[in-house]
This record gives sequence, structure tokens and C-alpha cells, in this order.
Amino acid sequence: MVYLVRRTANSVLLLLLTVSFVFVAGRMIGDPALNMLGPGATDVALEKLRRAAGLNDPLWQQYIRYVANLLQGDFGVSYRFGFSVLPSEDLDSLGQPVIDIVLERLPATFLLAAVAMGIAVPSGILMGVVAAAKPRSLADRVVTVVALAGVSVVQFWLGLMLIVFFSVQLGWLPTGGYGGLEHAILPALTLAARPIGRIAQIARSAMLDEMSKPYIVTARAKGAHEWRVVFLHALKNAAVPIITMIGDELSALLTGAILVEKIFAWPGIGLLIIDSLTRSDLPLIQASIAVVAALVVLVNLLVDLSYRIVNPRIKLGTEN
Amino acid sequence: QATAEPTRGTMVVAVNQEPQDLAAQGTYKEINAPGLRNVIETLIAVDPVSGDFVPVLATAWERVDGSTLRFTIREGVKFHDGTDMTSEAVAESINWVWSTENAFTIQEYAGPGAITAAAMDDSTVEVRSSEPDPLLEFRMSLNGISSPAQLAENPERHFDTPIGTGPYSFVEWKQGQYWSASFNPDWWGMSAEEAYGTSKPAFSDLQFVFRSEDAARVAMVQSGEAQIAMFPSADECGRAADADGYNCVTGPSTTYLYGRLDHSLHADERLADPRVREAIFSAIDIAGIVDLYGMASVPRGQLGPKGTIGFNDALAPYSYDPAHAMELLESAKADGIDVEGLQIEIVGRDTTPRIKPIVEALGAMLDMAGISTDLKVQTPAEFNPRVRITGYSNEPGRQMMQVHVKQNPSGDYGLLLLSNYACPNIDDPTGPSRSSVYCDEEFDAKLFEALASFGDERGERMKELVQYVHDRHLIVPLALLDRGHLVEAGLEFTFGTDHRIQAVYVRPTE
Amino acid sequence: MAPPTAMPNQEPSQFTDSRVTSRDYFWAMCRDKVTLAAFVFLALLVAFTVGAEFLAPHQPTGLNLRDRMLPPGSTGSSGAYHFLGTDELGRDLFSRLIYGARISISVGLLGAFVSCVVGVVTGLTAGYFGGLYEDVIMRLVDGMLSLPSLLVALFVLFVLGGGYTNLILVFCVLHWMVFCRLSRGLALDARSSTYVQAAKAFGAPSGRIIFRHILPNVMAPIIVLLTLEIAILILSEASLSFLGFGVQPPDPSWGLMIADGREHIRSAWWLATFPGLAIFLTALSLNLVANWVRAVTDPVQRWRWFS
Amino acid sequence: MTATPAVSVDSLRVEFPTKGGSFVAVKDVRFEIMPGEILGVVGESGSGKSVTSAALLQLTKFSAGRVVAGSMRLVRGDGSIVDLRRSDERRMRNVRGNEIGMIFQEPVIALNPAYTIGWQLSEGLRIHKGLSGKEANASALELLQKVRISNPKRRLKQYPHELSGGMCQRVVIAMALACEPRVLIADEPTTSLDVTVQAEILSLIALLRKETGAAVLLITHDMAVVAQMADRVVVMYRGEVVEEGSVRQILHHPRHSYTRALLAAVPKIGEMTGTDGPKRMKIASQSGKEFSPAVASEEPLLEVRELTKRFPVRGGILRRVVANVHAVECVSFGVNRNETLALVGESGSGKSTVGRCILRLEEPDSGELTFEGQNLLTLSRAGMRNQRRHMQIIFQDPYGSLNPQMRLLDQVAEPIRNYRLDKGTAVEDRVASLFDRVGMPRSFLRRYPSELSGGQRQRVAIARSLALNPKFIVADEAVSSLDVSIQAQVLNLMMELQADLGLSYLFISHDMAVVERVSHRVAVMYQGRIVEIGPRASVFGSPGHQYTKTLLAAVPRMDPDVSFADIEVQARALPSPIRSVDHQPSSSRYREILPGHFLLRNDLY
Ligand SMILES: Nc1ncnc2c1ncn2[C@@H]1O[C@H](COP(=O)(O)OP(=O)(O)OP(=O)(O)O)[C@@H](O)[C@H]1O
Ligand SMILES: Nc1ncnc2c1ncn2[C@@H]1O[C@H](COP(=O)(O)OP(=O)(O)OP(=O)(O)O)[C@@H](O)[C@H]1O
Ligand SMILES: [Mg+2]
Ligand SMILES: [Mg+2]
Repeated sequence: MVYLVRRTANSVLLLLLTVSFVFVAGRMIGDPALNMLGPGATDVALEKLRRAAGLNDPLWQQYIRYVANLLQGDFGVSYRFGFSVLPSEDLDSLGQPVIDIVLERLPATFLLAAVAMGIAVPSGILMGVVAAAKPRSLADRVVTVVALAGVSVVQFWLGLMLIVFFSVQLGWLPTGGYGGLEHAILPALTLAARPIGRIAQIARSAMLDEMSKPYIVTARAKGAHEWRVVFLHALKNAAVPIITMIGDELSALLTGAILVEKIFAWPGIGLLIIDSLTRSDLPLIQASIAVVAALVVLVNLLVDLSYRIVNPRIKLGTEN
Repeated sequence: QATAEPTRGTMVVAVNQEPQDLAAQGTYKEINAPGLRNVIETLIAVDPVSGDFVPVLATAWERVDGSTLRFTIREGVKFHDGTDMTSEAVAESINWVWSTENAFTIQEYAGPGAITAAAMDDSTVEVRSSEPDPLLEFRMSLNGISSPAQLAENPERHFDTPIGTGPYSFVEWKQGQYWSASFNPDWWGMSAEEAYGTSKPAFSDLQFVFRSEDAARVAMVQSGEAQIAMFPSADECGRAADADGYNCVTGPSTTYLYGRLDHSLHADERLADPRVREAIFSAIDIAGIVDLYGMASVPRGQLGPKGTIGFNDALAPYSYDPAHAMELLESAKADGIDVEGLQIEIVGRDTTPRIKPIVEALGAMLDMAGISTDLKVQTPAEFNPRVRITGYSNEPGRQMMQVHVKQNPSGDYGLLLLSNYACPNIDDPTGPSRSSVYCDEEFDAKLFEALASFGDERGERMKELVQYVHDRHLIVPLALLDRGHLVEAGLEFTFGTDHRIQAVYVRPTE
Repeated sequence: MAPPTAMPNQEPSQFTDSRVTSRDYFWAMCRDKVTLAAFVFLALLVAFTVGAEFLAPHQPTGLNLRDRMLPPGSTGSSGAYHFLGTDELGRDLFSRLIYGARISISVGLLGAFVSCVVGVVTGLTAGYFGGLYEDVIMRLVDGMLSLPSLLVALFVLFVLGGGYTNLILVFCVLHWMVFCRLSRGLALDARSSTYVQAAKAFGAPSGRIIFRHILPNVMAPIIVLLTLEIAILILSEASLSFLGFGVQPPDPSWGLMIADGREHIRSAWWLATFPGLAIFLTALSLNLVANWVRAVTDPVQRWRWFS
Repeated sequence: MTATPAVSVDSLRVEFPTKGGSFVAVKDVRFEIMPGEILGVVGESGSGKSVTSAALLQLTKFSAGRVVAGSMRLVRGDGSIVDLRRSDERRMRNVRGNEIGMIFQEPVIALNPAYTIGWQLSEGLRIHKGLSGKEANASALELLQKVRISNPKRRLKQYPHELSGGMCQRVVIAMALACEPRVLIADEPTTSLDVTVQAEILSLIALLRKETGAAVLLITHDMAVVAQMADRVVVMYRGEVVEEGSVRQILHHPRHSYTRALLAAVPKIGEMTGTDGPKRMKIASQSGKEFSPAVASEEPLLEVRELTKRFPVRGGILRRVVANVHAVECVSFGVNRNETLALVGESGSGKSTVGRCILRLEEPDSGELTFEGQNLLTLSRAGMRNQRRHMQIIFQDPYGSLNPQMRLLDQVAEPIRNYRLDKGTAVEDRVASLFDRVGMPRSFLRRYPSELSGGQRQRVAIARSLALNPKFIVADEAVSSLDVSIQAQVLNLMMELQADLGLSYLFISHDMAVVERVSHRVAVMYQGRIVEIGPRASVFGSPGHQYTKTLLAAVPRMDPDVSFADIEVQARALPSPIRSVDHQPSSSRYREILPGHFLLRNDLY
């Protein structure tokens, strides 16, 4: 419990630092108002946006205001709407709160991550275990090369190839967009390539490590069937690195799906980030990066907690 | 007139970008909000085939004087929210869109004066410009008329929930995915004799799906997910001829591609030398560039389509003559100009379609003529400030050629000449000439005379000015872009130079 | 008592030939066909990268609009043979791939190498000295590691603008921590190892202990990580260039080539396919090599490779 | 003998593939074990003992080993025979754990860290006897009671890391016994344990053999263990059985030269009774020239006063210190010139920490260290570095203490270079003469540590410590990991060097027999304190402290007439040196019971 509190405190600090960094850096790219409105913007429009968004104040004032609002859960509003029409000169009443926009994208991102991990985790672990059961056998070599291929492939390229093949040539699956499970299959496959490889690799090496430990001999000497030795004895001990890898890859999925979401027009957080970057919508950029960072922190926390379940030696809160 | 229910289901259109917003002002520019005209209509519109103005929400209009237009409003039209489209409503909507206070992006197309509207009686609205404005009809074909009730009650919804009078009423906007509209059975066009469009709406619903990847849009039509895909590449358009399920329809646009080379203002002084400029322009193989765009894009000698007031038939594209370019450079060198030291920075904005090969091709062409280059493709955040007077005055001695794509739909050269060639005022960084890189008193004097003139005289004066700037090698027009759409087999799609996607122009072939 | 003949003074010679020489590594590699192929591929790649001027059949930039998008194996209008076809400006794709290797690989190499040096130095010293210094460094590392790195890279490049130097800079800032964490762990292990204790006892100064004693002994995992990071950075470069935040044209980076080729994915499949394959094969080879190095330097596994 | 053997092995040959062709680990091995009999297998490291036992269960195939010849047969109670070489995997699974149980060398790692003791204990029962979870649990409890573990009910739910080594070994034994096998293989069941714990475990095995009547194959490298445990003995050397016979016959009338050498090299406790100084080991080696061990002088060299070292245990939110490991508590002793002071005690009692504190590789918390009249604790870093020229340390681990990536020449030369004692070729000459000194051929100078045997490495480590001409060397378990024959050579080398160079040693060891052989004085550590210190003869002859007595009693003797089965021992939890932060230990007070022989008066038990 105490451990959780400490972890959370650390995480909040980290998030605050991230957000501050994004805030300050975001304001260094010239005039945010001009970036937002484009070169065609008139002075009136620019001035209105600056005034409404408080961009005329000194940076430190903007920052303090921002952090103060943030601590109350207010991430600000998107510059996107209402920048040019401000009857009350009050951006807040017109603009859409960015946090709502971001949260609206979460389900899509989660769905994609879930399907991708649903594919990657079982197949990766199985591949790794099969490979480790007979090192240097044909199966091991095949798994190794396939796993490395998954890690080495250029994600967006794979996505394009999948679209061309499965959607256009065969017409089996939609080319992109958000919808039922069938929409998620191609992007999830694209995303799963890397985690499959990574998980298979780590599972293989962790299993190899474990399989060479004395307790495996003990289990065999007890007359345990080989599958029992592999799946009951070794796999549970190999779980910590595997879970760590799953956690890492899940974080990467939550943040790194940008390219895949773009190619498949999957309306998740990645696509939102790209859009908000091209639109220079600073509050939206800040909020999405903060939410993503929070997700990553959460995943790390879950991973830590699950260590405890699989490995009785790890006690939370005590070092080593 | 019998009310014909739509016979088809949903028409899915794969569009290349998500709208910034769906406010009524956005109807002026298809690129801002593709398909918005299905929901929000204008008073008058340009017929995609004839290019003439046709009545929409106004049944008739007349010019009162140089700065005033009088519209007769169609009767019995209702907004999608059920309120009546009265003359007050129309006037209010026009005032809202053109208000300089609101400063919508439509101000790009503002005339010399401020536009206001007033209801004269139940069926008449008068639109007035504070300065004489020969193009007031054109401007009135740009602005959408939306429900003033919404403005009064929930102004914030104005941006994401358009309420117009069109054949389709807005349903929802799923951000990041699509926006959709469904057939409006109360549309006035169902019973009006002279309603625009080639038929009654054939589709019960519209869905505009955002797909920024070119290949993905194309794939959607190929796989039957979409009925129309905007702007395929020339190759894909070519392949459609052999394909079964879909066709490619292309047509000229008002979008032209050009390169603007820094000139006198704050620029490297070598660029003021006419020989250097001509050399650079002659080194560019315009036909080759056009070829990169493909379809029926044509090389241009000027920045507007035929028929524009001031269009100069005599102007041909700058001729491609690398040998001549080298001669010119030699002669400049002989006069002590450090030609070798030139390094032209060719910069494109990454949101421009196919900008990378264009920039690379331009760079290679100049290289071949012995002019060194530095190529860049920048994000709007970097690019935009650099093309305004405030930006480039910070980079004295610059040698930049910006490669741009712009639309000139107005049918007149005035705005274009003003914004590209008139002397900018550094103290007024938002003035109309804020992105011009050229300063010439003689030109400015002639320009302001031309802007104030009407009719044939205006045409002649403009023509002369177009020739004037052409001779000075200020901007190299590269192409008038031909654009295409992939359309499902069995559908016929008509569009004008603005490439608007209006469902009433999409008709199933029998 | 007579000296027992059966008991020699020194132990049997089984120890003497258990040492693995570089020759053994060579033969072990040759026996493993896949790894051998990876090595050969990387060697060729390096040769082509270094000698691009001499080995590339054509210029990577420039244009030839008459020979646009020729399929692989065509002969251009001037009689030039295009092994992998040409791109939309009529440039020889194979030559562009060779020059592109320069950019992609140098970004990967430089980024990974600088991160490695920074990370290893901080990591080893942190692990060895411990204390407040270690605490501060490790907090920093943990914090930075939990940042979504692609996202931060994207954002920073958005702020700074893309380009070769910025790309490398961003990579270094975002990747030194992996090396730091690894080498700190290795240094922690080594610190308590007997040979380090011994070195301390006979008066070796700290710098010497860290760089002469510890570093050579922890080189293998660091080299493995370095190899993997090069592959990761090459892939990241491709992603960032694809999104328009990477290197600038006309430099033919592989990622940029895929991005450009994707418009023509159906009409001129070779434009996106070959650069995609080039990245894939390079990353795959690096991974295979890393894998192999890991396997042969792992005392538990290595007997399998030399048996 | 009329009874049928439970296991019979004949002409067994096991090979491993290596880069230079097949490596024959075991060749032509034959032996039989009768039901109820303990067969001891001895031999030095690598002689094929473990491979033989693994081959019995066809476990070698999992590590690429192949049984290429011979027969192995298990005779069941009903007289039916199982061919252990040719049975298929299914048949073997039924044999493993069910008919042949196995006890492993390192109990802590032989248990699966991810499962509870109860789960692992009952696994065999579930596999072989098809017991349900509940029944299996009940049997597991019974088993734990059988191996006399304390608090058996609680243990079922605990994980291996929560148990001490001795307890883990009991669990492993219980596991092997679970299905009441006819044959029990115990592969070095006590090598990694303290002598006191070893005694407990061995007595347990002897007892269980009696109760169950199982045939036991007891593998060990410790002659004394064999002497006290086995009925018959097999001696293995380089994969072959060189001698077999009853335990008495082997001990008293060894026939093979190797067996004789082995017996000679083993220091036997009690051998030195009645002598004062150290005595060289009885081996004949090429390098071993005759010498007489040094006589300690009365001149003090090192003085340790009330040395205390605690290691903080951190935890909680702010990683505050929540407890302390009292590794060394108020320890005082002195070492004279030319003297060997042995420090003995069981694992974790703080011996190494004392050694490291003296060289200030670890900063002591308090106390006083005086070396040649110089107060070490007040020295600066540089000053201490200078002092280390005169004080060196040799570590237990001959594999780890040399840097694997450096040539031997550079390693030995490094201290010389560090202190700039010599330059250029003079350095090499000096290293070469050090090599001569420790009996290493000069041709080895350019080799790497991996090309050396354990004994050779330890010689190089000694050469390196000698490079600085130290006056004092801490030998921290310097010979513990070596085979007895090598151990004897290294011990002789150390004693010889002491005689020649006038060195003093702090000889840290847990092997009482070795200590008896080499030391002038002995200090016994227990829980961070010295409980007894005095002249070797006096401490061994008339131990005063209860702990010393236990320790000495637990040491196995080369005497077949004393059996472990006679000692009834109850497992005891190791006393923990971890104390709360505010624990204020009293300072150590001593009582002199004999001249120079002091006994701790504080109550620790
Ligand atoms: N998996 C293996 N692969 C190759 N050689 C092996 C393997 N296992 C054992 N050996 C070799 O077989 C020989 C006998 O080993 P074994 O483990 O039986 O020795 P041991 O007598 O049990 O020694 P110790 O007392 O050290 O346990 C050794 O030389 C060892 O190196
Ligand atoms: N660096 C350290 N941090 C925390 N505790 C330590 C450290 N070093 C030793 N200890 C603890 O101090 C106690 C004494 O350790 P030490 O190594 O001196 O024992 P030892 O008598 O040498 O044992 P062994 O015979 O196993 O070598 C042990 O409980 C050990 O766990
Ligand atoms: Mg063994
Ligand atoms: Mg110790």
C-alpha cells in the first residue's frame, strides 16, 4: 500500500515534468497563434486567439496558470474551434475541453492494443517455449528467425503490404477505419509483429535460462512429464522477464501506434497526436502526451504488481 | 413535383483530410470541409458545367450599383432545425460570416471593402460592400447560409454541428473518423423546378470518411468500401481505366502550382539581376514538372485559369532552355556577379500534395544548369512564418524559392496581383500584400488604378499587369492542376473546377 | 611413500583447450548459415556505403524524366541498365538505395554509438561509485525510460524541425538510458565480484578499475545492446522520416524512400518494396548478429555453438 | 552374498559431444547396491560421479550426454527388472521419483523458487500415486515430519527462499522419499552446508535408510563423510572406478595409488593433537621441497580492537534504515609476525567481513585497526592505498578473482605498476620470479585465466598478492573450493612462503581439519563475535565454548566406527544477525580459561 502511494507520487511528479517540458518546448516554436491559424490569418484573428488563449502573458504566468488548472483536472480547451469567433472573447466557453477529446479516443486505442496483444502474447510465448524446449533444433531456428523478422520489419511498410494484399487483392478485410473487430484485424496484425518477435525472443532466452537450472533436474527426477517441466516449472519462473517485455511492448503499443493508426485511419490516440501536431493545437498536444505518459506509468505499475503474483521472492517496497 | 425518395443507401466518400471545423464560412473552400455544401447552401452557386452563376437560395439577384447586390430569397425554405429561412435570417448569417470581427478565414476572399447585409423586406436582402466591388457576386457564391437560431442559442455548436438548408442534414461528426449527413426530405429542391444538380438525391445517407493516406483512399474504392475517393495519384487514375469496379474522373481545377523566388525585398541582391532570374526560370523544365502531377494538368504561363478577368492569352510558360540559362549566367559572371556563390533554397510545405518530388525535381533542374540548391520540405509551423513579411525580413540576404499550391477561384486577377506583387508594408504585417516579395512603385500605381476599374477596362489593365510581372520573372507558374476522383462503376459524378463533392451531382447510370 | 603416478601436479589438460579463440568464433559462425548470411550482408552493406561513389552505377540525385518509374531490370532511354528500376524522377533505385544506406546507417550508427558512450560512462561510474550520484542518475534514467520515446522524439523534432543532425541528437537524448541502465547493472555485479575486490586490494585507482577491469568484462552485453540499438534507430529513422520529421530530401534515406514510394505502391511496387526490404534485411542482420554474439558469449549456452 | 542387488551397473560409458570430438565422462563403471545398503562414491571434482548418477535416471540426455555402452538395471521388490538404459521415456518417468529418488547437491537451487514447499513435495505423489490435492497435502505434511523439520505445517505454505539451506535440504530429502523409492541417490547432499548442518542431514539420511530400507548411493568428495556413512565405497578417478571395497578395507588398506594419495592429502582432524605449530601436508609433489613451517614470533603486527561493522537493511517509503545486519560485533584480536591466525565459524558469522574491514575494502563502523603501530582507520585514501602494499588478500574463488580478460603477466604485474615499484622489463622479470616462487611454469605468463585449472589460478592469485612483498595476507577461504589434492599443494605453498618470507596470515576457513593443520592460533566466530580465541592446540584440545564444541563434534571423522546415525539432531533455525535499529549490543567480555585462551562471557545462545 505504502509502496503504491510512493509509486504514484513518483509517477505524478514524472507526469508533471513531462507536461511542463511539453509546455515550455511547445511555446518555443514561434507564435502558436500563427502556427494555428496559418499564414492567411488576419491580424484581428491572431490577436483574438492570443488574447483568448492568454498567449500575450509572460510565459511563467501562462505556465503557473496551466499547472494550477492541471492540478484541478483541467487541461484547457482545444484551439481548434472557436479561435476565430469569440463573441464573449472567452475561449473556454467555446472550445472543446481537450481532455474530453483525448478520452474519446481511448477506447479505440485500447481495442487495438487488446487485439494486438491478444495475438502477440500467446503466440509469442508459445514460439519462445517451443524454441527453448529444443535449442538449436529446426524449430528453434525457425522461431528465432521469425521472431527477429517480426522485430526487424518496418511497421508502416508491413501495414501497407497487408492492405494491398488482404483488402485490395483479396477483399477480405476493410482497408482501415474504425468499426467492428474486422476493422481491427489488419492494424492489430501490423502492430503485433514486433511484440510477437520480442516476446518470443525473451521467452526463449528466459526459458533457456530456467531450463538449465537445477530445479528442472529435480522436477525431471521426480518423474514429471516434459510438458509439466516446461509449462509448470520453468514457465512460471521465466515469467518475470516475459511480463516485463509484455509491459514494455504494451506501452509501446499505446504510444507507438502512431504510424499504424495513421495508415489505417484508426481513430486512436496516435492519430490524434499526429493531427494535433499538424494543427499545432498545443493544449491538445499537451493533454494527449500527458494521457499517454499516464497510461505508460499505469502499465508499469501493473507490471510491477504482477511480478508479485508470479514471483514470491519479489516483495514490493523492499529493495533487491 | 413528385417527391422521389432516394433509391440508394449510403454514399461513402473517402476524403483526404478531416475538416478543421464545419462552420458555415467553410463552404467557401472545398478543401476546408469537403462535402459541406450538401448541408449548407449558398445564395448562388457556380454551375459545374457551364461555369455560370445559378440560383440556389436566392431565386434572383441584381446589381444595384458597384458596391451593392440585391437578392430575392426563395420562399418556404426551412433550416434543418425547423426554423424558417427568412430574409432576416439570411442577412444575419451573411453578416456573421463576413464580419471582420469574427475574422474567419473566408477573409482571404474579402474584397476591397467590408461586406454587410440587410433585409429589405420579407423576400429581399441587400448585400453591400463599403468599396466598389466588381466581384461581389463571386463572393456571394462562397458564403454558406446557416441557421441564426443556433448562433443565438448555442454558438459553440456552430463549429461542429452545421445547420443549413441543403439536401442532406448533418447527423454526426466522429472525430478522427468521419462526418455524416442524411437525406433531408424537406429539401426545397425536391419541389423546385430549377433546383441545381443533375437529379434528385440518389443516396439516403452521406458519409465523409477521413483518409489521409493516398493509397488507403484508393484501396477503399477498389474494395468497394467507398463510392468516391478524392484525389488519387495520376498512376492510380490511369490504372482505373483497366479496372472493373471503378472509374477515374478528372477535371481541371482552379489550383495552380508555382514557385516564387525571393526578389528585391530583403533578398540576396544577386537575385535582383534580371539575367540571374531569367537563367533560373529557364532552367526549369515546366513540362517535366507537370508530368509529375500527371492527369491532364497543364503548364502555365500565368497564375489563373482561362476566363479569369485579366487572363492573357499571349503568355506562354517560361521556356525551358538550359543552354540559354548558362549563357545568361556566364554574362552575369562576366559583370562580376558571384554566380557560383548562389545557393537557391527551394522550400515546400509538407501539406502540399506530391511536394517532395516537385522540390527534388526543381533542385535537380537548377543543379543541371549549374546553380546550386538547398532543398527543404517544412511543416506549416516552420514554413508559414517564413512566407510572411515579418518572417523573411528576419532573414536578410535570403535566396528562397517557395513552392506553393494555391487556388484562384475568384475569376479575377485583382486579389492575386495585390497579394503576390504589390509592395508589402513591413509595419503592417497583416496587410493584403503581406507575403509579397516584390516592390515596384510603377507597378503599384498601375495596380491600384486597375483595381478600381470595371468591365472590359479592368480586363485590359489586368492583362497588361500580368504581362508586366511575367517579364520580370517574379513567379514561375508551373501548372494548373488537373485533379481526379475514383468513382464506383455505375455512378456518374459531375464537378466543377472547385471539385466540390455534392451528392446531387452524383447520379446512378441506368 | 612413492609419488602417486596417477596424480599429476597440475590438473588434466581439459582446461587448456576450453578457451575459445577467434578462430573458433570464425568457424562457429561459418557453421551457422543464417548468421553467416547476416554477416556477409552487413559486410556488403558497409562496403557499398563506404564506396558508394565507386560502386553505385548511377547518381542518386538528379533526374531523368524520360525514364520515370521503369520496372526492375529495364534499360533506360540512354541505354543505362536499372537493376532495381527507377523512381518517379527517373533516378536509379539501386543507386539511391546505396546512397540511402549512408544516411540510414550513419544515423543508426552515430545515434547508437554516442548514446552508448554516454550511457556506458554514466552507467559504469554510477554502478561502481553508488551513493547519491547513482541515485540521481538512476532516477533520471527511470524517469526518461518511462517516457513514450517515439512520441517525445516526434514532439522534439516538431519543435526543433527535422533533419539529420537533429535526428541524431534526439536519438542520443532518448537512448543513452538503455545503455546506462545495462552498464550500471553490470557494474553493480562486477563491483562485488572478486576480481574487482582484488584489483582494489592491490591498489588500482577507480578509473583503472572501471575502464580496464570492468569494461572489458562487460563488453559482450554492451556490444549486443549496441547492435540492437543500431537496428532500432534505423527503424525509428524510417518511421520519423515517414511522418515527415526525419531527414530532408533529396538525401535518399530509406524511410523517406518508402514514404515517397507508398503513393505508387500498386503501380510501381518496387519503389516502396525495395527500401522496405533493405531496412528489414539490415535490421534482421543486425539482430541475428546480436543474437549470435549473445549466444556465443553466454557461458551457459556457448558449448552448444562450439560442439 | 545371496541377496539380489537393488541396482546393478556394468561397463557404463557416458560421452558428451565437444568441439574436439566426444568427451568420455564415465567409462567402464560397474557397481551394485544391495537393498538397505549405503554405497559411497568418492572422487575429486570432475571424476564422473554426478554423471554416473544422472545416467541412472537417463537424465544425462537432457544435457546432451549419451550412454554409449553398458547396462543399468533396477531390481524391483517383486524381482522384476527394469532396464534403465533402454527403457523409453514413459517408463523412465515412472521410475524417476517413484522407484529411484534423488537428493541434490545444492538444496536451495534444487527447489523451484516459484512454488510452495507443499506444492513441490506433493507433486511426485500427484504424478505417481494419483493422489488428490488434499491427500497429497496430508502426505506432504507427514513427509516433513519424517525429516524432522521444525514447524512442518507452516513450512508447507512457505517458499524455498524463506527457508535456510539445511531446511531446504530436508525438504529435498522429503521429496526424494515421497513415493517410498527402493533406491535413493544422494549427490553431494551436504557439500554446500555448514558442518553442523551437514551432521544433522547426514544423520537424518542414515536414520531414514534404517527406517525405509532403501538402497542409498551416496556421492561425495569428502573421505570422512564416506568413512562415517557408507557400508561400501567406490573410488572414482577420471571417469573410472579405480577401487571398490568395504569402507574399512578402503580406509585401512587402500590398494590403488590414487586412493592412497587421496587419503594422504585429506587433513584428518585430531591428527595434530599434541603438537603446537602447523605442519606441512603429507603429499609428494614435484614442486614441494622440504621445509619446516614457521614458528610464530611474539612481535605484534596487526592489532584489531572492538571492530564493529553493520549493514543497514533499508525499506519503507524513504528507504530508511529499518534494521541492521550485525555482521561484525565488537571483535578484537591480534596477529603476530610470522603467525597464522585462523578464523573459523559457520556461514554468515562475519569472517569475511572482518577480513575485508582490515584492508578497508569495507569501511568499519567503529573500532581500531593498528598495523605496525600505524592506525589504519585515520589514514586518508591515499595513505590507505600505500598501506595496502603491506597487506594483501587472497579470495576463495579462484575463478572470479582473476580478471578473465587479462593475461596472467599483466595481472600479476598490475600491483607492481600501480605502485610504480618497477619499470619496463624489470616488471616482467619480477613477475617471472614470482611465478617461480609459486611453482608456476613461466610459459604460462602469456596465458589467460580460462586456460588454467583451479589450483593454478589460486597460485597466480597468490603470486599477485606476493608481488608487493606484503607482510600480512588475509586468506579468505583461499583453499575451500579446491580439490583435496590441490588444496594440500596450495596449503603447503602458503606455509612454505610463510617460512621463507616471514608472512603473517589471517586464515579464514570453515574447515576445521585444515585449520588444525595450518594455524598457530584459532579464533571461533559466531554471530559476528569471536566466542573463543586461543592457541590452536588449546582450542582444539579443550574447547570452552558451547558453539566450539558443537562445531568440533560435527566435523566428520575418518573413522568408520563412528556413525552419524548415532547422533540425534533436531533442525534449528539459524540465529539471525539482523537486529532492529535501536538494538544496543553489549561489548564483548572475555575470560581467560587457559594461557592465552579466552572465552566470550556474553550469552549468545
Ligand atoms: N553437460 C555436460 N557437457 C559436457 N561435459 C560434461 C557435462 N556434464 C558433465 N560433463 C563433464 O563430465 C565430467 C564428469 O562430471 P561430473 O559432474 O560427473 O563430475 P563430479 O564427479 O560430479 O564432480 P563434482 O565433484 O565437481 O560434482 C566432467 O569433466 C564434466 O566436465
Ligand atoms: N555488503 C553487504 N550488505 C549487507 N549485508 C552483508 C554484506 N556483506 C555481508 N553481509 C552480511 O553480513 C553477515 C556476515 O557476512 P560474511 O560474508 O562476513 O560471513 P562469512 O562468515 O564470511 O560467511 P561465509 O562462510 O558464507 O563466507 C551475513 O549475514 C551477510 O549476509
Ligand atoms: Mg557433481
Ligand atoms: Mg565469507
